[in-house]
Order: sequence, then structure tokens, then C-alpha cells
Amino acid sequence: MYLSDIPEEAVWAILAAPFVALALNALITRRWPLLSGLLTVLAIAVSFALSLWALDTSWDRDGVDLGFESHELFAIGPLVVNVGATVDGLTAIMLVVVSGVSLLVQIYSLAYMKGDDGFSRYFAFMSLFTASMIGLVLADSLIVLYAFWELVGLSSFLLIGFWFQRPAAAAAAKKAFLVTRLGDLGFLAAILLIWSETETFDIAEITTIALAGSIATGTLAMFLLGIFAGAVGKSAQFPLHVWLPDAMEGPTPVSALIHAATMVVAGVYLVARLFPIFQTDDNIMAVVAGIGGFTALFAATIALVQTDIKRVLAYSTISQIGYMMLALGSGAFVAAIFHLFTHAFFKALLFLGAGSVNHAAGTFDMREMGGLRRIMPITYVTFVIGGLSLAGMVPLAGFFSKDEILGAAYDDNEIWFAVALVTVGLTAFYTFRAIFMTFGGHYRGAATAPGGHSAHLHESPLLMTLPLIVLAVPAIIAGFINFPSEDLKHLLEGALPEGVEEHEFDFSWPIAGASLAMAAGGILVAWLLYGGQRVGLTTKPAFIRPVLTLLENRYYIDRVYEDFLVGFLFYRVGGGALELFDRYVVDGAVNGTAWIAGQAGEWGRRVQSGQLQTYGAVAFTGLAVMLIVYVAAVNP
Amino acid sequence: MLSFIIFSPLAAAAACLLVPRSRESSVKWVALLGSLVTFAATVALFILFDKDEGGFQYTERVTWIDSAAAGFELQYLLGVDGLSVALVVLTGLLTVVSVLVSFAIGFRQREYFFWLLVLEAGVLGVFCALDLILFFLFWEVELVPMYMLISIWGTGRKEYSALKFVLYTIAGSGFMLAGFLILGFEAGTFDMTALRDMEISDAIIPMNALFALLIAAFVVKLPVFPFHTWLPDAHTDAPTAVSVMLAGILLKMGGYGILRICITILPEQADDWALLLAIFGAINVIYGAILTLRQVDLKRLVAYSSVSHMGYVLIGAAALGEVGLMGASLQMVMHGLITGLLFVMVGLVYERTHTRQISEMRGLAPSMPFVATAMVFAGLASLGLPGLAGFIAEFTVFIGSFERFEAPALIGVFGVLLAAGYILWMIQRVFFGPADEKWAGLSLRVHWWEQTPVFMLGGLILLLGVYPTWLIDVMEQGVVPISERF
Amino acid sequence: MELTVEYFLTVGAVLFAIGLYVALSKRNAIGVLMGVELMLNSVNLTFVSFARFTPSEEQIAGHVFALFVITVAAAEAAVALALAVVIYRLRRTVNVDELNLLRW
Amino acid sequence: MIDWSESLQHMAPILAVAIAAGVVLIADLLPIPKKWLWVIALIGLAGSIAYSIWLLADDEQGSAFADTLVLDNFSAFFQILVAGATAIVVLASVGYTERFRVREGEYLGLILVAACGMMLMASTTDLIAIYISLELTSVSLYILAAVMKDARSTEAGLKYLLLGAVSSSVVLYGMAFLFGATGSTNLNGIGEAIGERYDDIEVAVIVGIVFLAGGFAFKLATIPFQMWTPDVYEGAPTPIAAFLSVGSKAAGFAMLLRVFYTCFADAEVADDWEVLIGGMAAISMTIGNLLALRQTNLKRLLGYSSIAQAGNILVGVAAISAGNGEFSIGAAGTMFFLASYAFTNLGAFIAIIAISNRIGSYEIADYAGLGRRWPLPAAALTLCLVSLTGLPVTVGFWAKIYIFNAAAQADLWWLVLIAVANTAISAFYYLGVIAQMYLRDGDQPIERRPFDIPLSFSVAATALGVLVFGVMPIPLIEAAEHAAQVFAA
Amino acid sequence: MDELGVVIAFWILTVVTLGSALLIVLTRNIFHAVLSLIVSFLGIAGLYIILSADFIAVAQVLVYAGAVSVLMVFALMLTPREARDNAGNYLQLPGLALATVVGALVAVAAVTTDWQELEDDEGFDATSQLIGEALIDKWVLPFEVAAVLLLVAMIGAIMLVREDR
Repeated sequence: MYLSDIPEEAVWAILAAPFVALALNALITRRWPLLSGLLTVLAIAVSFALSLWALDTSWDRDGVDLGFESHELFAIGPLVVNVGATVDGLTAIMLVVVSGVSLLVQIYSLAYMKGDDGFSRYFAFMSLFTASMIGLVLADSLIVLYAFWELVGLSSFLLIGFWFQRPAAAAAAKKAFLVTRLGDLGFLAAILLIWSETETFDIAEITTIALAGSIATGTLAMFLLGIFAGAVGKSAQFPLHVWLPDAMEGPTPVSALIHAATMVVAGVYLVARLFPIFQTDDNIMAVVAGIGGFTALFAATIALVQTDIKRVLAYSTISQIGYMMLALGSGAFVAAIFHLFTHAFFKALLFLGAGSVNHAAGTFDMREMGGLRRIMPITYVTFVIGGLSLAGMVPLAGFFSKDEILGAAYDDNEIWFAVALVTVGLTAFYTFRAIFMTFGGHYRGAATAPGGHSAHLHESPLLMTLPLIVLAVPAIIAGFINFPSEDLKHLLEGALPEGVEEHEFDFSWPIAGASLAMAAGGILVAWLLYGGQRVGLTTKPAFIRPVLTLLENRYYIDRVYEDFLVGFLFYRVGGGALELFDRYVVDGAVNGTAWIAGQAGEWGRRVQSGQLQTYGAVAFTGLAVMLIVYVAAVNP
Repeated sequence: MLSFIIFSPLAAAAACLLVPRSRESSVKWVALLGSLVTFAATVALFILFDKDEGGFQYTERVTWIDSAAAGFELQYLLGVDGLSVALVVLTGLLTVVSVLVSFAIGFRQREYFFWLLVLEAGVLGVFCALDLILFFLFWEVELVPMYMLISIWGTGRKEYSALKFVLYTIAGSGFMLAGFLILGFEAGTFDMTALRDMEISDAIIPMNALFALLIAAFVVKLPVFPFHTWLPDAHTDAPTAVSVMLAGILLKMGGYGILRICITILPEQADDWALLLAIFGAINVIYGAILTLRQVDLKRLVAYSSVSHMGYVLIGAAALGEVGLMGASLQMVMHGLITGLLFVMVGLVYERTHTRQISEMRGLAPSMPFVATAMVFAGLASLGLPGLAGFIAEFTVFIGSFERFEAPALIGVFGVLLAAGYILWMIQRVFFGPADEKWAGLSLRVHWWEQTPVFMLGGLILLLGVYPTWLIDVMEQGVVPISERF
Repeated sequence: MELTVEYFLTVGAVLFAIGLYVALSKRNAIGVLMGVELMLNSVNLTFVSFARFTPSEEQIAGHVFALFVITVAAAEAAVALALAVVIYRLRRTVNVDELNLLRW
Repeated sequence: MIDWSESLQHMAPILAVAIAAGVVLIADLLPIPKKWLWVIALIGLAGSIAYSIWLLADDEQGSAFADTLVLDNFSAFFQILVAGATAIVVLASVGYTERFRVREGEYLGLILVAACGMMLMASTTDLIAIYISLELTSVSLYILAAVMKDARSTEAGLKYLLLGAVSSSVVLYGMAFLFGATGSTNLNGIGEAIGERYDDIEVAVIVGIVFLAGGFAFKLATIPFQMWTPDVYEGAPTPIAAFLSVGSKAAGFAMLLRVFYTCFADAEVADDWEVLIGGMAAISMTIGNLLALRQTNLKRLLGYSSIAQAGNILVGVAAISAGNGEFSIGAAGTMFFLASYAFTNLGAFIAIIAISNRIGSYEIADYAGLGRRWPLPAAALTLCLVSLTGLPVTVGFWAKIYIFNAAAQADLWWLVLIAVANTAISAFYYLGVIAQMYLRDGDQPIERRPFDIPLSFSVAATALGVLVFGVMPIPLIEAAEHAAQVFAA
Repeated sequence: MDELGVVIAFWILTVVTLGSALLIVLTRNIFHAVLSLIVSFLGIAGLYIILSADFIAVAQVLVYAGAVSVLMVFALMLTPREARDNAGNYLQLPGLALATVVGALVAVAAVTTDWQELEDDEGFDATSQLIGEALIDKWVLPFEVAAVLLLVAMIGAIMLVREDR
């Protein structure tokens, strides 16, 4: 629109800048923490600027891939691994989201992480994450995408476990890595499968081949399921959602960037990237929609009872990604990315707000907060904006994107529409429950925060509030990018191959009205229960208590996974049995052989009694046997 | 050139013995110098190696024992192709690493470095030998040094472990020898270069049994379930440097043998056996990984992880295609680097804490940041993180084997998850968590001889993970002729 | 009836068996030696029978063989008895059962 | 009639030793220093070796004494082997006899006579001559085993004698049947007769084969006549045990090869007995190795090891069908292995003599820490044990490969498999001794004694042999193959 | 060989030989055992005569029945009375079984083999000359070796028995 076309070198520079920051952080600036931070911010700023350029270029080209060449990394016979950059509408949008949110979060972190021992390490990891995420969206081949996919997993692991001295953080980091990797197995298997079919990793080529129908439906379905498994893991969809709430052990900016705005939506991006193939198979689309819809509702219900503000947001994230999956499953490609786009802003905003609250209160437990609106006005206002956007109040960003999803769901499958609609209400409820508990009423916290420091309640410094304010803007207005303008649609549809249809959105008053009503109702209920000085239900009816217990224990899914499936069944029973097998059967056979040989030797020694005639008797027995056997064998 | 590479460690070993007892502490410098010379030679070999020219290079052929009339003609026949040249360099590198990490060895240093360098010579010989009997000779050379190294300088049940290792190896290699002799009788030569141009279709025992004999030593060495139990014992009780050598190079002798001898010489039988090999490879991966998860001893954990990782070699080799074989070969080199690094790190941890029980460690990261960082790095490489060496190899194995054997390949993929499980679990328990007061007083000092190997190995792991072409191009020269047999 | 070589061979075989039995079952070392002498005698009988009944290059060879066996047996007996005397001197027994310092 | 001059010339290597024996016995009676006796013995042995080599170089071959004795490559090989082994044993005995006050005259004389007997065993081709040489060897060795005249030594002597006598009755019975069936005492005659009418006399020949193999087993120390071995090795003076394990065994194998490869070479017969011998080999090595596992006394351990090694050597004998028209590969393997074994086992025994002379014990436990405290003999012993295990770079490695190769060429793959499995078992106890010397610390006092030059020389010679032929085995192999040309068919 | 006298002599001698050999097994007194042994040797000598082996028969009587037996008696005399029993060891029954098997095997082999017997042969007239000639011609080597053997045995026996310490 404004600039000339972006050259390939500049695209690579988007990726390279944070990598350079990583290398410098790791090798040189360890001793000067502030320098590390500034360096990272600078690098990401460069990336962001270039990303905007890429977006501009992409806009000029109607979102169609710019068609950069792939470069061969290595080749083993038919196995050729190429590295190349895809820059189409989808990528451009993602680039901007990733580098933009990242930039703001890094600025925020400069203040938030101040004084931490691992300040430099933190920014190194953050650079690694940003670079990997950029690589992920740029990748033009599945294998490179997978590589960066794993790297973002790694950075997520490193950042969740950033405060590794805390056992909970260390455990959460491991859990996050392993659970996502479980999904990645499907991804990897899908890559193997598709390679054995097509002998290429190039996404565009695979898409072309798949659309041409030259891959058997069953095989293609297996491929898509594998890919979707990867997406489910990374995007914390049911049943692999368990890692995300625990991941809140990481520093809050990390949660904002990685576990709300960018990495967790990589699954959505992946499905969107392969949307042309997905949409060929209705069954798989139903699976995607089903998982998404179910997760949206399921996670929202858990969020209802959480007392940790970050966990509320975490379950909210799971739920919102469920919406995106539902949209994709319903064929609403644009709606999904639209929601991804808006969600990135308001959810990052909410997380950063929570971090700001924590910065003051020293805790994330909402039962120990309250009344913060007076002390932290900027945080309060921006948080409410984010909350309204999340709840889907018109005319904030969240409303428009969610409305498109509801519309698509309605056209596709009414059950999931109903579910999504209910979830709107729940979303509004838990969001405002959190707002009321945190900012409303009086301060309930202890005089001292955990760790013995006195809680010094105050508004956060400018470096922290500035990103909040900046993020609040798109949280409000980002909706207009696609409604009513359809700019986003224009950009994204270019990324789809010719002939691939996506769901056409028509604004419908009844749906919008219902959605708004649900949201308002949710907020109202939240006010009734938590507004003012209220702290929820004082007397709990009998019928609701088991439900609450179930929700507070997150449907016992974590417990079943960790304690029963992995801890008991796999580790104790399976592993234990195998260990015993290894020790007593396999190794036992070895030692047993040695023992038998030794015993035979011992027994033989005893026969060697020193008694002369025994020797003679043995000799003649041997002789007789030799003769008999010989004669019997020769049979003269 | 190859003779120089093989015999220079021997010369250095002899020099180690000549150091007077009164100046025993300087023997490590002699050993370091010797290993560096050898390493330099191997690097030169790698650089000078002409990857565009086929066949074996730098061949040396001298008739050693000429008793052709008795069907027994031994040639001192050396040569390298792309496959062996990579392993030769790996050996040179890991020996330097081993010598460096042995700088802290406190007693009987002369003998120690003597045996270490003799070991290197034997291993180099295995990778360069092109005559079956010569191969066998070098194969056996390694036994006495290993026995001595483990049983004198080891820890724990060191004699038991050393003996177990030796007996297992001798038993396996004995059957291999039987196979060689039967093969040689049938073919009339022990010359591998000649054998690989032959079609051997008949022997005094069924051909598939002959294949089993030939592979016997290699499945013990690799090791393949259920012949693996010597490995955790030997690794655990060996001194650090020997664990590095053992896991880094000696296991590769098994994989190398399978590629160079079993598959190359008897392709038809390899085809018959492929499914079984793949199944056992898959068992190895899963079985080894699950047992790794159960380990409470840090070194044993790494040892069992080797069992798991060597399963990939088998899976890749069983695919019998260019990609699979390449994957197996790559996995050997990469695993050599990665596990070498892991064992170095375990050694450094042990040096500081004097325990290997994971339960006794907790929150070590602040007490030893360098070690912790390097260990995490090595662990990530081991669990197949893209961008590090292990991923390239494992991925190639999966691609290569999936076309032929889907299920073993997928089981192998599952092993990647388990690998993440045991590595992360180990890291979590050892380095993360609140620091234990027990370790508060540990010196933060890291000696240069501890740092150097880490940077050498770590740098290569990263380099190969990002840009492996330079290695692949060379190795392909050796792998393609094998895959062309099918 | 015609006495053929088989008769003599059978006598030799039975004698060999008896000699073996004596050698295996007697506790006294000299008893064992007696058994051995019987076995050698049975061999001699066999040789001489063959010399009488079966054709050979040198018909007398059987006799010569037997003669050498007799000679050697005598020499061995001398050495054996000398040993028995020495052992008796050292250990006050020539009971084979008790000569088991060397075992296992 | 006998051409005496030619006959005597053909047995000159044996005569040289015999004359040396006579001179030693007479000189013992004269009032001259005893050390001259050793010199005389060594001169006789050296002369014998020199003469054998000269005869070989001259390609002087032929039969003697009406075909009861031949001089060919085969007998020359064994004459040199036996004389060499005897010389080493003599060298190792100097200090030993002094320490235990054994009378040098008789001791040396008997050793030389036994050596004569062994050389005759390898050279004679007539059943009667074979028998009498066998007995000459045996009787001398019976006495030598008992020469210490203490309880253990005499017990060993008596056991050795009585079992030896029984075994020779078995041999004789076999010979009698062969004689009766073929009408000949000459090996070639027997072979021809069997070739002509095997079907008629099959049963008698089978009895002959089994009884000869069984009876010879006594000399070879293989099943079924193997049980005396550890007892006698333990009780006999150590140099004599070494002599038994090398010289007597080599002569026994020479005899076995000569008889079986001449008389029973007919393919129809050989197909059957190669399985018999192979079976004996397999069982011998297994029993020897298994029983050695739990030994605590080094001499007994070597006794069992000698049974196992004899099993290995029998593998070569069993491989009669491996031939190439030029020479018998099986026989060549047997001889190469014997030569290698001579170096190795003599080396082991002599190193043990050297060590045990000083520490006064043959218990393995008392060898603890010797690797540090007395490195050179310990290194020599280690080298020999490594060679016995069959690991490179020692001569035992090549011997094992060569002999297994011969078996593979004779289609005896099952035997090769059993043999290689046994190698692993044997490694266990051989390494156990090495472990004792290098891994543990011990405080068994090492007695200070004057430097024993002849003993040290023999240790050095054998260890060097093990090592040098470990690198360059081709001279030994060629010698063995040259000698095996006798059995070209 | 079908003259009645010879046949009868054969059977009598066989019975004497084997019977007295069995007596060695059965008698409790070792002197009686030696006496039985002498009788058995004499019986064998008789069988030799049937086989027209006059020289061997004489040698048998002289060496076995004479020298060896006397030697045994002599050795027994050197040991005290209580050491002179002729008891059996634990191998009584196994030994019997084993001896029976071995004997039976050999006997069966002897009977089943088709020995090529001489036709109408009357045996040797006198053997001593034949033996003598054989010993200095064809088997002169064994003859000389036997001489050495006897010398060695003598030296050895003397050396062993001599008390020099």
C-alpha cells in the first residue's frame, strides 16, 4: 500500500533479528542484564517493523504467496529438506501479531523482571521464543514448521521453568513439554505419512497434490488427524489441555505472550495453514469442530471456579482457542484467524494486567485481592477493557470475531452453536467474576505477601502500564479490521488456493443479539454474586456442591492423567513390571547362565574326588559310550 | 595415512609407559598430545577425503599372513569410505575428550592412559579394516583395555561389570568369527571389498543362519534387546572417560558392523531379516526408554537411554533404503556426540557431588550453572530437539523406515516422547527445585579441561543440527553403495 | 568242535572285563595293579591268538608285540611297586581311597 | 636287512638327545660340578634341534629301521617342537631342582629320555614301535611326576601310572584288533588294508578307532581319559607339569595324527570318526572350561585349561576332510596350534614357577597385587593368559582362528560354534587370574632370592615368542603347513 | 583245531584262568589274591601253548608268574599286616556293571567281525628263532627302546625307593 515489495532478505531478517539477540545474549551480554533486555527489545522492534512491511507487501498482492524460492538444507537420496519462507496473508497477519505482541511484552518485561537473577537469561529465552515463533509461521515446509514447532515448545519449557527453584514451576515446565510432545507425535507421524505418499514436505505442493485427489481418502484422513493431534497438543485442546493452566507458573509476561497470544494458537495456525486439505474431509472437519466446541465449553466451566487469576485466564484461553477450532471445523477460516487476531490483543492485555496486579499484590490469588481499582487505575481500566472484549461486548474487538464464529457454527451445526452461545455467557461470568474479585470491594490481602515481603500496593511503573495502554487500543478497535471492512478476509482468502471455499459470513441480528444477551447476563450474574463486597455464594445449595467440587478439581482429569495413567499405570505397573523383567528375566538369564556354569563347574569338581578308580570308571564309561554311539551311528 | 592414524595412539600409549614413575602426573600431557595428533590426522583425513570419488580411499594393502592354500589369507587391508571416515573422526574427537575428562584421574595414571590409547587404536582399526579377519583382530583388541579400564578405575561392582562386558563381547564375537570363517570358506576370500561384489548364495549352513552368526557380535555390541544388560552395568561402573568411549564409539562398532558387513555382504539375507531387525529395533527403543524412566542412578539412566537410542540405528538399518541406512549412520555419529557429552556431564556432576543417586540430588543448577546448562543442552539434543544433531538423525531414520515398516517407525516416534520424559524428569530432579544445603559449598570453578570437551561436543551438536550437509555429503559416499545393493 | 579265533578272543574279552573289574573295585593299590596286569594279559592273549589264526605280513608280529607288552608290564610293575613302597613310607597306607590329597 | 648307517642318520635328532641322556646319567656319577649336567643336556637338545633343521634344509627324508621309523617334515616338526620345549623346561628346572633338592642327574636323565620317547612317538610308523615309545615316555614321566618324593608328588605319580597303564591296555586292545583285522603292524599297511576291505572288518576297525582314540586321550588329556590331569599337574613338580602339558601332549597329538591320518584316512572311515573326534573335542573343552571356573589353585586351573585346550586342538584333528591336495589343513591347524600352545603354556607355567618360587604358593588368591609389586613376571603371565584366551595380539589368537578355519572348511560348523562359545567361558577364569594380579592389593611376601638367569631367560623367550609370533605368525604357520604335506591326501 | 584233546585243554585252561581271575575279586586276603593271579597267569601260559606260542608261554611263566608276582609279594611284605586286606571300594556294583558292558562290547565285536582266518594252518613249529630274528631285524628299534625303557624303570625305581633325605 505504501512501500515497495519486501525482498526475501528482509523476510529472513525478521527471523534472524531475534536469533542474533539470542546469540548475543547467550554469549556476550550475560554480565550486563539491562543491555540484554534492550537488545532483545531492539531486535524484536526490527522484526516488528519488517513484519509490517511484509504485511504491506502482502496486502498489495492480495494475500497471495510471494513465492520465494526454497533453499536446500540437505538431501539424502529422495529425502530433500528445503528451507524457504512463505509470505502470504496468513503469514503476514501472524507475523504482525507475533512480533507486535512480543515487542510490547518485552517492554513490559523490562520492568516486570527487574532485579531478577536471571534477567539476561529471561531475555535470551524470550528471543529464542520469538525467533522460533516467527520461524514457525514463515516455514513453507512441514518439516521446518515442525522444527520450529518443537523449538517454541522448548522455549515454552524454558520459560515456564524459568524459576526452576520452584518445584511447581519445574514440574509444570516438564508437563507442558511432554503433553504437547504427545500431540507432536501425531504431527510427526503425519509428516512421515505424507512424505511416504508425496515425497515432499512443501506445504503448497502437498496441498496441490491433496486437492488433486491423488492421495487415498483414508491416508489423507490419517494425515489430518495426525496434524490435528499436534494442534490439539500445542493449543491445549481437550484432552491435552492439562498443561496450560500449570504453565502459569512461568513469569506472567511469558503467559501473556506464549500461553495466550501466540504459541498456543500455533495449533490454530497449523490447521489454518492446512485448511485447504482439512476442508476436503467432512468427518475430520466435524472432529475439529467437535473438539473445539467441547473444549470451549469445558474449559469455561472450569474457569468459573478458579481462584487464581492467571488460571482463570488460562482456562479462558483454552476456551477461546476452542472457539477458533470450532470456527475452523465449521469452515470459517477467516473467522478463526480473526478471533486469533483479536484474542491475541485482549488476552495479552489481560495477562499483562494480571501481572501488573501481581506486581503490586504479590499474589495471584483473587481471594487475597480486592479494591485494587483505586490503587491501580490504569491497570483497572485496561483490564476491564480487555475483559469486555473477551466477554464479547459490542463494539469491542472480541464481539466481532466471536460473532463471526457463532454465525459459522450456526450454519454448520446447531448443537455447537448452542454450546458456543452458552460459553459466551460463561465467559462473561468468569471474566467479570475475576474483575470484581480483584478490583472491586475492599482489599482482603494479608499485610504481608508470600515470601515475607510487605505488600506495597501501588500502580505499576510506566514501562508496564504503557504496554497495557497500547494493547487496550487494538482490544477495542481490532474488530473493525474485518467488520464491517472485510480487510482481513481480503488478506486471508488470498492464502487459500483457488477453488477452496470458506464459510461466507453474513451478519445476523438474532445471533448477535443472543450473544450480547448471554454476555450481559453473565456479567450481571457475576455482579450479583461478586459485585461490591460480595464474595460469591455464602450458602451453597446441596445440589451445587458436588458440581463445584468437580469443577474445582478440573474434572479430575489432571489427577487421572498424572496419578493414574502416567504415575500408576505406566510408570509403576508397566515400568515396574518391565524393570523386574529386565532385572530378573533378561539379566537373570545372563547371570543364571553364569551361575549354572559355575554350579556345573562346582559339581564337576566334586566328581573329581581324587579317588583314582572313579577316574578309571569315568574313562571306561566314556569309552563304552563312545563305542556304543559310534556303532549305533555307523550301524555296520 | 590410515596406518599412521591407527598406530599413532599406540606410539603415544608406549610413550605413556615410558614416563618415569616419579613424573607420573605429566603423563596426561603425553596422552593429550598423542590424542591430539591422532585427532588432527583424522580431521585431515576427513578434509582430504574425496566425496565425489567412489569406493574406498587411502587403501593400504599388505599381505600379512599368506596361507591361501589353507584358505587362510590375511591381508593388512585398510581403507575408508564415507561411512567409516565419519566414525574415524568421531573416534579421534571422543578420545581427545576422554583424555581431557581423565585429567582428574588420581592413581595409576600411566597404565590408565596406556590402556585408553590402546583402546583407541583398536577402535580405529575396526573402522578402517577391510579384511574380515583383520576386522576381527581389531575387534578383539579392545577387550583387554576395556577390562582393565573398567575394573581398575571404575566404581561400584566394577569387576562384575567389566567381566560381563568382556564375556558378552567374546561370546558374540566368537560367533561372528565362526560366521567369518564360514563366509570366507564359501567365498574364498576375507577381503570385504571383494566380498561386496560377490553374490554368495550357498554355504555349509543355511544362509540365514550365517547372517545370524555374522550379526551376533553386533547385536551384542549395539546392543539389542535381550543382549543389552551388560551395557548399563559397564557404563555405570566405568570411569567417565570410558563411558564416553563406550557409548560414543564402541556401540557404534556394532552398528557399523551391521552396515558394513551384514547388510553389504549378504543383502538378500538382510532383506529376509529386516522385519525382525526392525521389530527388535522398536523393542529396543521402547524397552530401553521405559527402563530409562525407572532408573535412579544418573549414569545408569544415560546408559539405558543409549539402549533406546541405538534401537533407531537398528530400525534405520532394517529399512535397507538409502534414507534409512543414512539415518542409521547419522544416528551413530550424532548419538556418539550427544551421549559422549551426556556422560561427560554426568562425570562432572559426580566429580562434584560424589554421588550418582538422583534421589540425593536436588536443585543443583545454582551450584553448578555451567554443568547444568551443558547438561540441559545435551539432554535436549538427546531427546531429539530440532536444531540439534539428534533430530536430524532420528528424523531421517523415521522417514527411511516408515516406507518399509510403518509400525516400527511409529513406535520409534513414540520413543521420542519417552526420551523427552526421562530427560526432562532427570533434569527436573537433578538440577531444578530448591537448592539443597548439602551442595551449597561446592566450588563454582570449572577447569579448562572440563570446559573444552563441552564446547567441542556442544558446538558440533549445534552445527550438525542446523547444517548437517557437510557430514551427510561425505557419509553418502559410503552409504549409497550399500543401499544400491538392494 | 572247531576252536576258532573267536573262542580265544572271547576268553580275552572276559579276562579284560575281570581285570577291569579288579582294577576298579580294589582298595589296595597292589590289587589295582593286579587288575591292570590281567588286562594286559588279555591283550596278549588276543595278540597271540591273532598270530595263530589270522594271516599277516609277519606272522610272528603278534608274538613280538606280546613280548614287548610283557616287558613293559614288568617295568611298569616295578615302578608302580616302588611308588607303592614310597607312598606307604610317607603315609602308612597304600589304600587308593585314601590317596586323595589331590582333588577337586 | 637294515641299513644301519642310514637309519641311524635318520634318527640322529633323537639319538642326540638319547646320547645326552646317557652322558648325563654317567656324568652324574663322576665328581664334576653338577652344573655341567645342565650344559650337557642343553647341548644335546640344541644339537638335536640343529640337526633336525639341517636335515630339513637338506631335504633329507626317508624311512629307517625297516619302516618302523620315518624322517619326514612331520616328524622333524615335532622333534624340533619337543626338543625346544624340553630345553625350556630344562632351563626352568635349574632353580627349581636346587630349591627342592631334587637330584639333578636322574631328573635330567629322565627328562631327556622322556623327550626321546616323545620324539619317537612322532616319528614311528609301526604299532609296536609306537607302543614302546609311548611307554618309554610314560614310564619316564611317571617317575618324574613322583620325583619330589613327598606325599603329593608320589600320589600324583601313582595315579598317573595306574591310569596310564589302564589306558595303554586300552590302546593295546585297539591295536590288537587292528592287527587282527588287517594283519599288519605298519601304519601304511593297515591303512591300505582298511582301504581295500573295510566292509569286512568294519566292526574290528571301529573298536580299533574308538579304543585308540580313547587310549590316546590319556596322553592328550581329553575325554574320556582326562581326569588325571589336574591332580597330576598339581602334585607333580611344576616344570614337569609344564613338560606334561606341552611335550607329552604334543607327542600324543603327533601320534594321533600319524595313526589316524595314515590308517583311517579313507574318506568312508574318516567321515565317521571326524564326528567322534569332534565330539571328544567339544566335550573336552566344555568340561575343562566349566571345571576350571571354580578353581583356586593355579596349577589345577592350568590342568583344567589344558583339558580345554586339548579339546581345541582336537578340532584340528577332526578336520581331516579339510585338505587342498597339497597338505592337510586340519593337520596343519593342529600343529600350528600345538606350536602356539607350546609357547603359551610353557610361558604360563614358567611365569608361575618364577612367581611361586618367591611367594611360596600356587593359590590364585596369593597372586593379588602382583601386577604392581612384581610387574615383569606378572606381565609375562598376563600375556600368556591372554594368548590362552585367544585374544590379539598373541599367537594364541592366530592359532584359534586358523584351527577354527580348518574346521569350517571341513564343514564342522557345529564344532566351531561350540568352540567359540567355550572361548567365552574360558575368558572368565583366565581373566580372573589377571584381575587378581592387577585389580587387587595383596601382601603375600615376595621372598628375596638371587636372580635366576636360566629361568628368566626361559620366561623371556616364551613371552617373546608369544608376542613375536602374535604379530608375525607366518613362520609357524608355514612350518606347520610344510609338515602337514605328509598328509597330502 | 578240532582235536578233542586240544578242545578239552582249552576249556580246562579257560576255566582255570577265568576262575582264578574271579577268585582275585572274591578272596578277602591279598596274598590269596596274588596266588590266584599266579594261577591265572599259568592258565594263560597254557593257552599260549595251545596257540603254539611256546616262547611267549615261557616268557609268561618267567616274567608274570615269576617276577611280577614275586615283586608284588615283596611289596606286600614291606607293608604291615593290617594293610594287607583285599577289600573293595564303593565301585563294587558300578564297576561290575561297567566291566560287564565293556567286556560284552569287546566280545560282541570280536565275534561279529569276519576275521580272515588262515586255511588249514598248523601253527608255528618253534617261535623263538622267528622272534629272535624279528627282534634284531624288523623290530630292532623297539627292541633297543625297550632296553632303554627297562633301564629307566630300574633307575626310577631305585631313585624313588632310595632314602636320601
